[in-house]
Order: sequence, then C-alpha cells, then structure tokens
Amino acid sequence: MSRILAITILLILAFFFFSAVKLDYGHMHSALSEYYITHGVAETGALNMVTAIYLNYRVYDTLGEATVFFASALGVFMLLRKGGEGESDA
Amino acid sequence: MAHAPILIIVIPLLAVFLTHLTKYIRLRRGAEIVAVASMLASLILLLSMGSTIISGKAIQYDLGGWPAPIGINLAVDGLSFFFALFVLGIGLLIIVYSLGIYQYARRYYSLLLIALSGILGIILTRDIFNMYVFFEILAVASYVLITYKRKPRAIKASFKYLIMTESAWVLFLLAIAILYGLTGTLNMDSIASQMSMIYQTNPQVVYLVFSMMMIAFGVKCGMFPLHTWIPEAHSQSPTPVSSLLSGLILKVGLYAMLRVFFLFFGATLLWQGAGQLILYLGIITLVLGACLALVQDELKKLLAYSSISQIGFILVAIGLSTQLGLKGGLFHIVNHALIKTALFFCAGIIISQTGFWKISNMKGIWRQMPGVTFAFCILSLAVIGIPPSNGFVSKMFIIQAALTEMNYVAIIFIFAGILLTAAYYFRIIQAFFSPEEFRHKPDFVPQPVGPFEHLSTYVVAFLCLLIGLFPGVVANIMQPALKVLLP
Amino acid sequence: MHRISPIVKIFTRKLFPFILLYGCYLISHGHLTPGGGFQGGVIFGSAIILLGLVEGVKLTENRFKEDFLSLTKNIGMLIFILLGFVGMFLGYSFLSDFLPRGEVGTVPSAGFILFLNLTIGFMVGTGIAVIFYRTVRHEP
Amino acid sequence: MINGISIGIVIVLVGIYGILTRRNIIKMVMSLYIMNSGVILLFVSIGYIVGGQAAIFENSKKLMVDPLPQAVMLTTLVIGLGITALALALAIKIYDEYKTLNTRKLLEK
Repeated sequence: MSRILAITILLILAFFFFSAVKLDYGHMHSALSEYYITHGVAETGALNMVTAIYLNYRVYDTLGEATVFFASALGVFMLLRKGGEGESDA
Repeated sequence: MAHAPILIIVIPLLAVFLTHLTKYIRLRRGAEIVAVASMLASLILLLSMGSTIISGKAIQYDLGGWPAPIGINLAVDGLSFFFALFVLGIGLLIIVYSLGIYQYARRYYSLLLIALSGILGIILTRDIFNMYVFFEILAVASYVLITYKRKPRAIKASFKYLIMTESAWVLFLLAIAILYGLTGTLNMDSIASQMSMIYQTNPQVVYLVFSMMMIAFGVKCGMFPLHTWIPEAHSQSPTPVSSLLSGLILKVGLYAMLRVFFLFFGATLLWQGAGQLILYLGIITLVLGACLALVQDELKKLLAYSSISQIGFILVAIGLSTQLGLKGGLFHIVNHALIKTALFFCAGIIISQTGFWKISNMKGIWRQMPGVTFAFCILSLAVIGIPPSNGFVSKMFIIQAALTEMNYVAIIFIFAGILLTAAYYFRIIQAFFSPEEFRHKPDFVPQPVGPFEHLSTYVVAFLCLLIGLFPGVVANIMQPALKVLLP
Repeated sequence: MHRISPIVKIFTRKLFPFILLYGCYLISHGHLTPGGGFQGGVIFGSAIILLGLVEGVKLTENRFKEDFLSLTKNIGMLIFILLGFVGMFLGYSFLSDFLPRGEVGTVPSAGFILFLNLTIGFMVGTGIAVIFYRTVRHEP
Repeated sequence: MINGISIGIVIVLVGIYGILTRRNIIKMVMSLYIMNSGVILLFVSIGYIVGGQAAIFENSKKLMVDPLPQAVMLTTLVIGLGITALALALAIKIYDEYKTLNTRKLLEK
C-alpha cells in the first residue's frame, strides 16, 4: 500500500480518536478502584494491590492467560520440530 | 449443582492437561477417552441447568466469591445456554470425527480442547476483558491447529489469519480501555446500564467504540471487508479443524456481536444507523461469498466461500433487528453450524479417499462412495433451503422478517443469494453424479476411513432433516434467547 | 561466531545461581513488593537462556532437558487448576482463596497468592526456556 | 495536550502504519507488538491519578494510582508475548519453505 494512502487513512483515524476520547482523566478514582484500595489489604492480605487484583479478585483472567501462554509455547514447540519426529508427545 | 457454570469451562481445560499426562499410563488411546469424557461431562452439566434457563431465569456465578463489579462473574441466560448447547454438541461431533484418524496425537486433542474451552469461556462470561482473554485463547489454539499438518500453505494461511485477527483485536482492547475510562468498570451489565447516559453526553465516543468492536467481531465472523483470511485458512487446515473453524469460530464471533451490541448499544444505536450498517455489510458479504464460490474449483475453498455467504444471511437477519429477524438469524446460526460441519466432514472423507482436491477431477464419484455423496446431497439441499431440511425453516423466517420490514433491498438480495447458493451447490452435485467413469489418481494410497467419520456425517445429515421436520423443538429452546436480546 | 571469552563463561557460571535466587525472591515476595509470578518466571527463563547462549545449547540441554521443561509446564497448569478446584471443594466458589490470611507484611500473608505465584513462575520460566530451545536448535 | 493517552494513541497509529506499509513479515510482527504496547500505555495511563503513588501499600497512606488497569495490562502483556512468539515461529517456518520474507513474493507462491 502506498505511503500516501496509508498516511491519509491514519490521519482520518487520528481525527476520530482524538475527537472522541476526552483526555483529562487523571483526577478522580473510579468506584471500583476506590473499593480495591480501601478493602484490598483486608480481604486479600497482599500489600501489592496489582498482584492482589490479578491473583485474587480476577484470578480467572490469569488462568485464561496462562492457558494462552501454554498454547503458544506448545505451538512453537510443535512448529519448529525437526521434520516429523512422529508424534512424540511431551 | 451450584458450580455448574464454571465447571462447564474448566472440565475441558482440565482435560487438556490430563491428555498430556496420559502418555505415562498404559491406557490405549487415553487422550481420546479423556477428551470425549470431558465434553460429555460438560454437556450433562449444561443440560442439568436447562430446566431453570428455559423457564426464563438466568444463573449467576461469582468467581472467587467476589460480587459482580469487583470480581469476574459468569452468567448462563437464554442466549448463552442456546449457544453453549450447540457448541458442545458440535464439539463432541468434531472429536468423534477425528477419533477415526490415527495420526492425530495427544497434542491435537489438547489443542482442540483448549479451543473448545475458550469458546465456552466466551459464551458464559459476563466480563468484557475476560471475553478478550478467552478470544485470545481461541485464536492461539486455532493458529496452531491450522498448522497441525505443517503444510507450507497452511503455515502461510495461519500467519495471515494471525496478523488480521491480532491487529483487529488490538482495537477491541482500545475500545475496552475507552469504556473503562468512561464507566470505571469492566463488568458488561454495569457498562450497559451507564451506556445510554454516555450516549447523551458524548455520542461520538459511542460511535467510535461501536466501530472498533464492529471491526474486531467482523474479522472473527468473516464480514465483508475482513473475510479474506477465511478461504485459505479453511482449505489448508485438517478437516476437523476446518469444520471447527467454520462451524464454531465464526459463530462465536456472531455470538459476541449479538451479545455486546444488544447489551451496550441496544437502546441507543441499533435502531438508528447501526442496524442498517450491519444489514448492508451482510448483503455485500452474502453476494460476494456466493459469487466467489461460483467460480471456485477447490472443494474445501468453495465450502469456505459458502460459509462467508451464509454468514451474510445471518448478518442480514441481525441487521433487521426485529423479533422475527433475530429468530431467523439464531436459527440459521445453528443450522449453518451443523450443515457446514458435516459438509467439511464429507469433503474430508472424499479428499482422504481419492486424493483429489479439485471438483473437476471428482466426476462420477457416486459410484465409488454412494453413501458420502448421498449425505453431501442432503446437506447441500439443507444449505440452499429446500423444504424438508432445516435450512428452509431458518431462511423462511429471515424472508418473513424482511417482508414484514418492507425492506425490498434485503428481500431482493436474499433471493439472489439463495439462487446463487443453489447454483454453486448443484454444480458440485452435477459433477459428482456425472455419467463419465471416475478416474483414480495414479499412485495414491487412500487413507483408511473408519466408521467414526461416516457415522458422524450421517448423524448430522439425519439431524438436519429431523430439525427441518420438527422445528418446534429448537424454536422453544430459542425463546428465552430472544427474550434476552429484545426484552 | 567468534569463541566466547573465558571471562564471560566463568562469570556466567558463577552468576547463574544468583540470577535464580533473584527470580525466587521476586516470585516469593510477589504480593509484598513489585514483582510476581510472571516477572520472576521471566527471570528464571532468562537465566536458562543466558546459560544456553554462553555454554552452548548442548550442555544446557543435558542440565535442563526439554521434555522435563515441557512436563513442568503441564504439571504447573494442572496445579493451577487443582488450586481452583480445592477452593470449590472447601465450600467457597471456584478459584477462591481458601487459606487463612497471615499477618500482613510477612511472606505467608496472602493465602494462596504465594502458591499461584510459584506455579506461574515455574510455568513461564519453563515456557520461555522451551521456546528458546526450539528457536535456537531449529535448522531448516 | 500531551499525556499518556494521546501518546498511546499515537503509538497505536504508528503500529497500524507499520502493518499497512511494511512488506517484510518480521517488520509486520514488530509493528503488531508496537500496537500492543501502544494500547497498554493508553490503558495504564487511563488509570493514572495526578500525583499518585504506585499501588503498593507501605506504612504511610498516600494517594494511590488506580491498580486495576495495571493488573489487566499484565495479562495483555503475556498474551502479546505468546502471540509474538507464535508469529515469529510461523515466520521462521515460512522462510524455511518459501525462502523469502517479502509478502508480495509470498502472495504469488
């Protein structure tokens, strides 16, 4: 695709993005994060709130994402075998 | 069983890692037994919830014990029960089909189970970021499954599929970021409740989020401008994987589109412009898929283009966004998933027996394989929509919906689509039943095709006729699903 | 590729256990200080990659055999899911924290977050090592 | 005005530009990862609170940044890692089979 065409597409996209997204977010807490900060230590016992969230409140996401990593490692393992090593399963 | 919703997803996931460990126990074909057992367990668990869902109540399940907006929660309501039912059914069929082929090792079954648990995870989740994670699981599993036989063209097709899907799904992540910035939560229901208020204050953000999600779901379900990965990915992958792709993965894209658009943008957007947009994109997909299928000579590629045009039918039905239109759309999603899975099974059997990929040198094949060609005819009648089959019922609903909407553009193109579908399927049947003698491939050893392949194909062909004769059974399972979409 | 100088070799062999130690620290203190399962696992993986690059993959192979690494990945994921099931069997909902919360600030203070961190750490570490082995040893 | 969100959007646009114009496979995978990092920067800076401290509790109770986007983006990072590892493995196999990384030549083969 020629560069000029790509740049025009990007300018249109940039116009849409910047006009839509209001850019002054950094002042107030969302209700959810307020809950995490106030009740986080008491409920999960962890000081690091980020670890508390992705290992206790939303641990289901981490289970899903560990499967993604497992599947991609399995994929790389299967793809880059030397020839058909038969079906040796690890 | 209080834990039923999560168990439906986690039992296949557990089976994934058990299949790898069956190497160490002397159970012959242990992986297959574990795979089939896990799917049956999930199916039984889902049916155990059936009675409460049909009566209209939804079952909530909070993961980790945290209530809705704080933790992630799953919900089984009419729509997700309906989709989970036929996804588990077809998943079981795909596993039964691939039981017959011996060179599929443990890793194939574990990847298939990862893909199926990913699909179930998408269907049951109530959290938008969680839906993104499970779509990624499904995507990674399907990239690897496409390249299972390590054919060069399959690797090229998988790479193209990867680049298209991932760059579209970065936009979906962008949409989640903007939604989080506006609403402060990741839970679908709380976002949906604040959506109409956001639409009043800042309609442009809603249009932006809608278009980004449209791109992401468009790639996943093969809508018009984003369908280019489908023919190559379907034709080069192993047969059960191509039926998984066109039977389930395209349908999950449609499920997500239905769920997210009717939940977030239901009241505000769908009845003004967006419904029409989906309608016209559906019409273009319909016509484009049918025309490309007409000129296609490779059997599997033709079936892939036929999938695109049938998705066009469903998009037209969704675009009408009336009670009848959605009923036709949902019905056609189930029918097309069933029919296309069995059509790919037939194509797989024919290709593995004769070694030919192109229709032109499959002439007069009905003398070699009468059973499979007969099943192929029934299924192609079902796709076109000839009365006794189930395709007729769903297409009749779609036509009725278009008529009541007085949408003449849609009606014209629906009929044109049906005629084109009839054209390219009769072309195949005419090639199969042509009088000239079938010439074998010179030095080709046909692979052994066991009873499993034939069994699964005939079961689906019979099921299509059965649903065609008694559509009432599917209709009342669909009733709670429609109540979810159009309250 | 020119030969790797002996200084680098000796340093790597000496440094290797300390990298692993640092990885273990990150994993075990994941819920107290910045860090966690993934970051510690990546450092495990980088330790094995460092050894592979310097010593050559053959030597590293017999220390960390590939089948053993893939097996650890499977076992790690199995433990992850079984931890979820244990929460369910004890009456809480799936993947819930069934262990009592220790005294805040000490290592065993966050219930089953520590075990999850360990499982993810091993999985990510072995996963990256497997990917490294596969890409390095691939000849067309 | 310049803040994390606008720069995140610009990085996503750079990634889209890379995918649209680059013909080399490896560069396409790199621009895919650039898009991923752009979105991660945007999502994390949506949770930023001016003058906020990292979301880890020491003894003093200071104003904290929103921890949810950071936890969610950790998941996206690992997904991006998995996707890029798989894409590069596919690129290696494509180069083995077709001996070229140029998408134009690959289209004909």
